[in-house]
Amino acid sequence: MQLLEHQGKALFRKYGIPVPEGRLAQDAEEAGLIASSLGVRVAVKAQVLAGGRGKAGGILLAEGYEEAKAAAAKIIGMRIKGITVREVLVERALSPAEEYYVGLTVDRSRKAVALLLCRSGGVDIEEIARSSPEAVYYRALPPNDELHPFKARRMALEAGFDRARILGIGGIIANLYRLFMGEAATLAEINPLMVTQEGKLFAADSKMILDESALDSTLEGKRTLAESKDDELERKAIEKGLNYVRLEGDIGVIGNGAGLVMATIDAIGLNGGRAADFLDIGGGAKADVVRKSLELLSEDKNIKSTLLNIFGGITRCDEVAKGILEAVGAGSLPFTMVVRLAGTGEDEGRRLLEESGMKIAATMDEAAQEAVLAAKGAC
Amino acid sequence: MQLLEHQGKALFRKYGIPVPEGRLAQDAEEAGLIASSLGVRVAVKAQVLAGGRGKAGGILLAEGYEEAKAAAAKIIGMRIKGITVREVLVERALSPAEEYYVGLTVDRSRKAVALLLCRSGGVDIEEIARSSPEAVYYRALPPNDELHPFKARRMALEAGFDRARILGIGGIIANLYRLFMGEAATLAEINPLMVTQEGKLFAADSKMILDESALDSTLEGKRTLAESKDDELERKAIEKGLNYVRLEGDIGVIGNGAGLVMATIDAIGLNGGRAADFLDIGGGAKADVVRKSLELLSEDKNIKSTLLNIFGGITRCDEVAKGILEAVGAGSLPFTMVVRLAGTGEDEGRRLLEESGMKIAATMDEAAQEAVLAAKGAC
Amino acid sequence: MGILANSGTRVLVQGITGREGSFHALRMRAYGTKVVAGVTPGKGGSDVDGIEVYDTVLEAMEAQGANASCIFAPSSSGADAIAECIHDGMPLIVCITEGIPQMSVIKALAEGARTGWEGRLVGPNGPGLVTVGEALIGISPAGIFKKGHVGLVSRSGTLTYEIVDMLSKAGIGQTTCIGVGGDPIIGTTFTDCLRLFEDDPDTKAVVLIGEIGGSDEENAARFLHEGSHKPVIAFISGRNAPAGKKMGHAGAIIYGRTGSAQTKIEALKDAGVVVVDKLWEIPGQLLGILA
Amino acid sequence: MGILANSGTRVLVQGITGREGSFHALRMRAYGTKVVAGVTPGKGGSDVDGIEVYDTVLEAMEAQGANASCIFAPSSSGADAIAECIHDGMPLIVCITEGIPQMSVIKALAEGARTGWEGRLVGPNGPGLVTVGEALIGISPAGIFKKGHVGLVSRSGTLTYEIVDMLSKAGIGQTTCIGVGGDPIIGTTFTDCLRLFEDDPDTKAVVLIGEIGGSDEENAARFLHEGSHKPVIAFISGRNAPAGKKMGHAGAIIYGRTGSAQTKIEALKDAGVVVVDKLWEIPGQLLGILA
Repeated sequence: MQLLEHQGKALFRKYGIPVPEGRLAQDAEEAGLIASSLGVRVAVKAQVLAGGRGKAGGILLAEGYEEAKAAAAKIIGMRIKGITVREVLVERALSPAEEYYVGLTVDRSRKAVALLLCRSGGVDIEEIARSSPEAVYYRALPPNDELHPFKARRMALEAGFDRARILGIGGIIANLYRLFMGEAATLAEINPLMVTQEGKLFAADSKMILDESALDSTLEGKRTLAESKDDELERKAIEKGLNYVRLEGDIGVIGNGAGLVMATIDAIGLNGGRAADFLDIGGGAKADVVRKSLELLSEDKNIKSTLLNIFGGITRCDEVAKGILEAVGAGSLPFTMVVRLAGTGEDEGRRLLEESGMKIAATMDEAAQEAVLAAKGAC
Repeated sequence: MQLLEHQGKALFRKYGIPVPEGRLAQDAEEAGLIASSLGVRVAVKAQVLAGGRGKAGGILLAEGYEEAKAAAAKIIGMRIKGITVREVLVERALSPAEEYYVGLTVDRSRKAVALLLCRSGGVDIEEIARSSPEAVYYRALPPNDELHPFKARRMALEAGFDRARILGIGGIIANLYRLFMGEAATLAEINPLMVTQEGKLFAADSKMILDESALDSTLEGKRTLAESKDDELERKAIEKGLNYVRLEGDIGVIGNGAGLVMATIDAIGLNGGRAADFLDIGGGAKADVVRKSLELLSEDKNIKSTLLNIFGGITRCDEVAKGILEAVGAGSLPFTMVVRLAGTGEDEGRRLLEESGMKIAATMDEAAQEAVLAAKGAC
Repeated sequence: MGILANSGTRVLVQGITGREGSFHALRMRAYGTKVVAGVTPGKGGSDVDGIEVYDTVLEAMEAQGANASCIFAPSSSGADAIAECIHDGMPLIVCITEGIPQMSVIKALAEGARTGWEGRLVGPNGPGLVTVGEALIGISPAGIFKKGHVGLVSRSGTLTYEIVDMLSKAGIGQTTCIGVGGDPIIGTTFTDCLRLFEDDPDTKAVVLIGEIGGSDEENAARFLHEGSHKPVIAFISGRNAPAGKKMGHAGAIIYGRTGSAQTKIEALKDAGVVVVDKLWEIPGQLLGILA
Repeated sequence: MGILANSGTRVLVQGITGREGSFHALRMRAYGTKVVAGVTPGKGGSDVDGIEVYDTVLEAMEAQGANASCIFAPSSSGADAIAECIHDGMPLIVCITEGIPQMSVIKALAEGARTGWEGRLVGPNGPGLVTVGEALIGISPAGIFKKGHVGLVSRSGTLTYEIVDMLSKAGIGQTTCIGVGGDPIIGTTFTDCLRLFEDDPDTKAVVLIGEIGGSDEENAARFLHEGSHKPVIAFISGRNAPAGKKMGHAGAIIYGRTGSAQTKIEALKDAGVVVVDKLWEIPGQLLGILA
């Protein structure tokens, strides 16, 4: 679950990492009031989960009520990489003397927590990592409950950070580690970690991803997860307990198992089509999951045909067939259905669907071809 | 910082330890309403930090609005070991099939976390520990961030707990350990851990002490600490930042260093008097701390004389003398002052006090005798 | 032969009294797997269709000589089940459970490394493994496998079944098929499996089914670059998946030019691997190699 | 002679640029202690009245051969300062800082045990120690000490000064006086100190100043029970303190019949220790013993 900048900064505050003074505004008026109560030059920042906000005009500087209100009015409602901005963070603007990069992430290959430090923070960190990898300090940390500040200070020294700032930086790294472990993060970045002209340290931006498996499986956890989604259908999917990601094509895809769904999307691509989504019903899904999945896709107006691809292991093809019939029975689907069934319960499933006049594709390749043809025919 | 039962149970809930359904009531009416909304037999329990509540009549069983209201009316306002009951916890009454004891504490000698388990929980656990120590299972745990449930289950088996319940009990022990480490506890007891007739597990009581050094030194932490004190003056002391404990005698005691203060209290005892408090101004205290300390003791109407005993190391006797004079200047003190000064700044301190007509005792013993005499004379 | 498990493997099933655990324990036994014990804390002394249940892994190992465990636990206790096996020195752990927090798995493996555990974890969040005709550990549908000389290793469950089914229908049998698991943090990697297949005389060729994300495929390619090896045919799914926004700079820095379908395919091709574009090309390619 | 520190001890002061740190560093040096370095992260390269300051303990040890550290850190970073010393193998750590969470100290000591650290921590929350005429490490007022043959170990700072002052005024000099610290979890215990005094030829008798709570005095009594030892005179403060409500059953179970002034006094008397009722009886008793 990726967090918005202001959500990440709330966690920073909780763990003692200094962030610039500021508050979230839902509209231009509120943004103006925050700016005037802060009484200093502010940055008005779009809260969306898209990179390159700054270049897209999603971050503006302002001073005083009128300027901040105008800036927020420009930003709220703006679309950045397809996402509409609904909120802005209004916070004290800083004058950086230096910008560092501090990041923690799960290193899949080493099965460890990776600490990354770089003297040159800001947007170009990836470019630096590519062009001069020796400029990025890497350290695999054991998964303990604590990283002592003294160790963090030594790492900061090894990374070439300013010696005069290592007390503060060491504390920030140690606190970021506490946050990482305490909140079950898989990514926690401060970029940039700003040293102001006065020598003070601030986390000027946050990028945080939490491990969804570690969220309590309570309603609360689910709601937070849903709120983190910019897309309306993705939010609905979480409420229905479906594993769904919206894509940009016109062919709906449903399958059992992430690998099979991705392979199905690829098969559509190889046949000249584009998938409208990724929807994995998982293992052992019952009829109602299939019905709910088809109902969800019915709400995507872009979809012209839908390919349902099942290889039954624990999942039974007859259950899937029942789910399809339930969805069709509840109201006609707004797209052409292409079904491919194989494995456990295949015969019974085919029988059920063929009785109701539905055609079953013989192979995955054939199914993909049919779905692409159907989508093109519907244009 | 010791927590009340309901505060401890709130932490239990936070860490997934099952507690009986219930809520806190400030008056009899509210207690009745809680009981009727629960719709079952309830226990109405005095919320005070004193042992032996049950024997003192601080826990009553009731069913329905009227009975619970009556029970709460009896308990609220009652004095248990000198503390007035202000609140009651109203919660579902349980029918125990078995009662276990589960406790975690800091083991000072072994410098470890000690886990204690006993098949016979309830009030008589200390008696059992004395008469048949082999009935208490002890395990020193390394101070890790986690105790795996599987290990906790094996310990529960070794302690002779019912095999059929170890899944639940192991989870509770593991969660209690998470709580102990996560909330910086020095004691966390579930006594009894109740197995109901239906085989369900509940923490029927809580006893928790948190390490005051680990509370954030924020106002929030201080307020929580202050709220945990039953005594009005102890709450005030925390707000003033003074290290004060109220005792039951009539001779005020102020000193620098816990050992010296305790020795001063003992010297008063040896001379036939009783101390009214323990007040340690710590090392290097300035005049204002001394003034605040005397002001605090002025509010204790039991105090007839006060002995201020200082051995100056980092603390300077002249600063202490200034503090005394400030307190005297601000209004006459309601008790006789006996002062003993030695060590750093002794000469200057004596001079300041003698100029203002105050007498200085020559030794600690003499000072104690004078304070006892003064208190007796004031009767 | 085959790798990881064979007819001598004595399997215990953790979570055997649950719905999934009991269902699959009996299916495994029906396949011929030696399912010697079950573990469900608090249910020790009972049995599941004759399979004795114990309270702890240690008891099951001591009483029944279990040397492999198949974990069917709720996601909240999956990490604990793995930790218990590691603590007791279980040689092979196959974890089916999904939804285990990544850090719990990292911690359990780190604890294993610290205490000198020399076993192997397959998964979590995978279908398990099958050494055809000898042992099925996990949830794979038994009917699709056919004994033969191709090893298979995959990050995906259903995609594996899909391919195994194709192979068997094309007359191409398998030695061992392993689903390494779909989670970011897994125990046994592609490289580990390739190494084991290299030493298995029965395996003549290996099918590797990768997908986007992480760098396990690139790591495997690096291993295959060193010295000669058995022929490998690979398929990478996810070419049409949107670029992951999740990795952040830290991911990009660590993994560098890895993680996309393109980098994986290039790395494998550079290492001499035949990478097919279409799933259904695998049997034909294998027939050419095995001929 | 004396124990723990002597004229050869090379002290570094952690937190030397703070108000307390600089004040006491200079007082220690004025006493004759070899204060060879200071550590304040971020202040490396500066100096405090000629004492060079380093960013890390390791740098100070390497550059100046420091073999003891005196910690003046805020309570929030005291545990970190101890952990840094243990990590770098510091032989003697004297921690003055108070308010360090108990679990942080337990963790630091456990880490030391795990990594084979063979040094010693005195404190936290104590006044430090003085080997009279050789080295003062900590915050004790220098003027009260007098060189002689009595060792002193105490849980309380000011009470120690009180007694040392009495002894010196009575003409009884000291070898080493140690405040072990007032916290529930401390590094060096009464027993540790008694063991060291036993091996110090200059120490002829030991004064032990205990107080209620814990079982360190009872543990010391148990040690003194074993074999013969130098004469010990003890005083226990807190007889008139109210019974601690804080321990709970767990405390009562672990410590059993320990913790009260009465149990401590009895245990020490049983071990042949002279326990005085009044503080001011100590010099008289000592004169009897030393005569």
